[in-house]
Amino acid sequence: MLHMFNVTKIYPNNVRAVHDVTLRIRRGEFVFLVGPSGAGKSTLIKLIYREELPSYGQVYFNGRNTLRLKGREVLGLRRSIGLVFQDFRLLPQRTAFENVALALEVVGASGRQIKKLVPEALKRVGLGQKGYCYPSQLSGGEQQRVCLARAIVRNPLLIVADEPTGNLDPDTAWGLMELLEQFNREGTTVLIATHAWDIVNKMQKRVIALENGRVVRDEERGSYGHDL
Amino acid sequence: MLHMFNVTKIYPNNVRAVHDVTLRIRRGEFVFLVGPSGAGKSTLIKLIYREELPSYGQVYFNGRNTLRLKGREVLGLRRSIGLVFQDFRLLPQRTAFENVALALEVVGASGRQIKKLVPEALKRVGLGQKGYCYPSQLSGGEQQRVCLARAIVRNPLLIVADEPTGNLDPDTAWGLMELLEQFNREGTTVLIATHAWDIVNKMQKRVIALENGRVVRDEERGSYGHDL
Amino acid sequence: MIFNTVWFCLRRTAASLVRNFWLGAASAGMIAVSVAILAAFLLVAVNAGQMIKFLESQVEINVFLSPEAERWELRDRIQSLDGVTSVTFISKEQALKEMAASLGEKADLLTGLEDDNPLPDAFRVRASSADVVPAIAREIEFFPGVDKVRYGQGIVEKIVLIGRWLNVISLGVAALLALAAVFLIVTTIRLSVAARQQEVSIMKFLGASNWFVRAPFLLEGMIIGGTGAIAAVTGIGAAYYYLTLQVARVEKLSLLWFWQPVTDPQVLLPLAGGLLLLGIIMGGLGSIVSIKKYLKV
Amino acid sequence: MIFNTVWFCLRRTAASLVRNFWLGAASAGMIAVSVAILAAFLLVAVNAGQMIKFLESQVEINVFLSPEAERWELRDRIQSLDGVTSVTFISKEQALKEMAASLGEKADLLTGLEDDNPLPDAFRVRASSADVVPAIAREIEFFPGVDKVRYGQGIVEKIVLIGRWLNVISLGVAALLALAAVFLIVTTIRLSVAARQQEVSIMKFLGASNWFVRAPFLLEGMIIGGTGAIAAVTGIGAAYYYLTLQVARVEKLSLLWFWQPVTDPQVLLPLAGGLLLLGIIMGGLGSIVSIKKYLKV
Ligand SMILES: Nc1ncnc2c1ncn2[C@@H]1O[C@H](COP(=O)(O)OP(=O)(O)OP(=O)(O)O)[C@@H](O)[C@H]1O
Ligand SMILES: Nc1ncnc2c1ncn2[C@@H]1O[C@H](COP(=O)(O)OP(=O)(O)OP(=O)(O)O)[C@@H](O)[C@H]1O
Ligand SMILES: [Mg+2]
Ligand SMILES: [Mg+2]
Repeated sequence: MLHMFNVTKIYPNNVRAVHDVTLRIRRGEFVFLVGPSGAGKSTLIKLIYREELPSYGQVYFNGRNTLRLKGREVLGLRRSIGLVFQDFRLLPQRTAFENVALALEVVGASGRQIKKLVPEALKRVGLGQKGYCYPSQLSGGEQQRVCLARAIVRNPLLIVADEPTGNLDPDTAWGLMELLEQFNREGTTVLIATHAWDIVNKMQKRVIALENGRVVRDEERGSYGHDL
Repeated sequence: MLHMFNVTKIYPNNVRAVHDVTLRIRRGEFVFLVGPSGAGKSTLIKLIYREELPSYGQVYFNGRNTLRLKGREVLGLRRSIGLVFQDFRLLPQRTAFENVALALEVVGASGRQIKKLVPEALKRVGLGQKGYCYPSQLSGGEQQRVCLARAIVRNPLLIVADEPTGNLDPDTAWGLMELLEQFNREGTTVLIATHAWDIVNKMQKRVIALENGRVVRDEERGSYGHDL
Repeated sequence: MIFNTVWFCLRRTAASLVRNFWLGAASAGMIAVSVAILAAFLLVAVNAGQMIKFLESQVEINVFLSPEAERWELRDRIQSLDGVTSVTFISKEQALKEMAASLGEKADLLTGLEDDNPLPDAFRVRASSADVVPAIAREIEFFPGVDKVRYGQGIVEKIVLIGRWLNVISLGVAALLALAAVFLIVTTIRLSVAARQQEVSIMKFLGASNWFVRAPFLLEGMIIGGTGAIAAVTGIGAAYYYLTLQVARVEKLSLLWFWQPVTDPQVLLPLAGGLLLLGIIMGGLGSIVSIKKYLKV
Repeated sequence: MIFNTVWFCLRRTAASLVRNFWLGAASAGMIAVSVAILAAFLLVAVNAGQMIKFLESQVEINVFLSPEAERWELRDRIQSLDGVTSVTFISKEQALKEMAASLGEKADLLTGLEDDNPLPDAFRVRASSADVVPAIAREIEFFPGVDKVRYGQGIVEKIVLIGRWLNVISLGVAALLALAAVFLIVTTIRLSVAARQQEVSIMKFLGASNWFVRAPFLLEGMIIGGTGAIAAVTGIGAAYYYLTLQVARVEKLSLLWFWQPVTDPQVLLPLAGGLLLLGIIMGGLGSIVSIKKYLKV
């Protein structure tokens, strides 16, 4: 499903955030992306949905080189991915409900579908009562959960979540991880960049560890690799 | 040092975020504020530095009622606090160095002091090399550390950090907690809202637990109270 | 699906207008001011043109007849010339009376001339515009029975030249003001779009097509531009209407005899329509242009 | 400490101008356009005023003398009246020649009058403005040796009235345009400050005083407003200078004899200075006003 060949990303200020990364994620996998702060996790994720373009190397999604996509094909790529941004990126002038609905609106879903799917998604992340709130009226963890609801509401092929539990208490975080695992069981591929070592260790999924932009470890049923 | 009497905060949309909270933090204490997402931790913190005003009750800082402060006294209050915001609040058009320097500029520090103190603070949070970067050029964890550097650079009486390690890997997070403990040993009062149960459990400091806006637990040498 | 998308666009436009009310109102206000200035100038130009035309139509050609002239035949010939609007016969007696009147106090100079009037009969010819006066005069000169032709040589050429200048200048100024208005409208819209750059990039990352992102901004720009233009046109229109009433009042005192305010809807309506279109099109275009660079993600 | 603060403010202003270059440039451009429109209109108004004054100065009072008048004594008396700028003696012979010239073709009407000239001697009096003409005329009328006084009654009053109207209208329009410019400047600055609302609140939470936050915005607004105004004044000034050269050229052909473009620095410099001040003050004031609501945290 996702294939990276010798991908290097050098930012305009000459920072080499991702360094010669080659990896392959197959349909239906559940993958944790770990590594210290500044290791290049977010950059790697941005390369998938084309927020950034690789300086060298190729990224294949569903067998298509994402560098060569044009026009509507880029839309197709992005529409098949459910994204949780590390910095949330909620529209400040839209309520939680409207922010989640936006993900459906852009693909042209009907008003009926929206009325059905959005409250469902909000409920699944524990925000059934907060749909009418604007982001500025939500706590940090609540905003993060709105992002997750926006990512899952389209029932995407691939969920890519960048630090989806950083502002959440352990109980809530666990709840959401279980939610993502459930999606995964139903066939969705899941890629999560995280620092939650306890969750990674306990879930025993595939773990890809980055350090200074390089893949230093890639284990099935791996652990965070951090002994506290 | 900090004293809250029957403080209640009801937001304009009728959400009761903090409910009849009474607590006292003495000079030199190190306090963790814990609780599930949406419990009211950030709201409680905003009441301290007057981003929000309490609907009922009083907040005393250094023996002065913060509700009754006016003009320059509010500045005095804010200048004696080092703040880490949950949503970072870095100025996007200033480099990391300049963001940290701003905390000194507002109190009228000299250029020489700034040139000395800012790199020191950045180094202490592990960002010695990233001073020239704009926030958009930093990873999530790096931005969070810039915030912490901005909070400690003034060597404040009270450090109030809202979720300062949410985007950090465990090693870095531990390093920063130790840094805060060191400040605390030198006399600074520290108040940290966090979800990092492992850190809370291990450090054995005072823990105040909120739930639905109420204080449900307040223990010296407490734990996160979460058995994973 | 298309229907849904259109519906979402309309809803988003409405929501955004409500939520960015002050931004939109400020923008519409700026657009109103710039369109109003343009509108006011256009009215001035149209009226100045009218005034010149009126003055030109006051230019007379005096055709002095030889005593043996065939008056009525000649009159018909002159009448049938291109550009001639009226031909009036002035008998020598009438001419002497007019001269006496113009001499006023010194009219007694002319006493005794009544019986042996040295003045000739004449036609007073008016033309549609001062432009054609010299040509007409030259033509009439060779008609049989015409003794002399006089039309204030010198003055007429001046009026024609001033009229042409005024035309060129007012076209130039109108073009400059229109450019200024376009600049103001587009920049205003650009400032208001820049404030929402993040919104655009988020939608793009969620997989929104360019038109999905653009359409509400386009509509919003058109609505803001249109609102501003309507306010301007209505305001200036009302002020102008009041002015024409005032002028009509003053005119009775013949103080402004040379100014007949233009009220012909055939002139004014296209002007108003053009300004509305300017606001709407520039508002929309400004949005599209401003948003373009943010769409490239 | 104060010194540091001032220094930081200057540095922050410079940095902000560089970093928000496009926002600032767009704002300065909008301000330039609105000030330019105002400036152009003010020049038109000043010149129209000059034109009216010139026309007024062309108004003549004809003072006809009785044969027994003490010419030179009378002349001195008239000369010493308030508002009289020149007194010219026109002998009856000269008057007759002028009349003949004005009759042109029909001058033969006057043959034979040379020996028994019925015209009186006269003074031709010019006044500083048309306003005072009627009063002067009335006064002269009662001087001994004066037979009749004529000054184109009717026309003069019209010129005076038109002049007054023009004054009122141009003051009114100038005020409206100045208001429009103020609105445009303040709104522009407001839009550009709104884009940086977050910056303000962050600084406040860090304990910045209101003036610490405000000063760079104030300076920035003044610089942007000033830059816009300078651009406008320079542009319009250059265009006007070119125009005066052109007019001087045309004037030799006496096509625009009634228009002497105003070039007096004592008139133009205060105008330019005023517009610059308008830009600077409104830019600064706009900043301060716009930022006010964001400071309340
Ligand atoms: N837009 C950018 N321009 C320049 N450098 C950047 C940019 N974004 C990130 N970097 C740099 O690239 C490196 C990797 O950043 P990235 O955001 O991928 O880290 P990360 O693994 O997500 O870290 P974190 O866990 O803190 O979020 C960092 O050193 C960062 O400073
Ligand atoms: N500005 C606001 N207006 C209205 N409601 C608000 C506002 N800010 C917070 N709330 C609500 O108040 C409650 C407490 O919010 P708060 O941000 O204090 O939670 P928190 O403990 O910091 O949570 P988290 O751990 O997720 O950051 C939440 O239910 C939230 O939705
Ligand atoms: Mg990251
Ligand atoms: Mg919080």
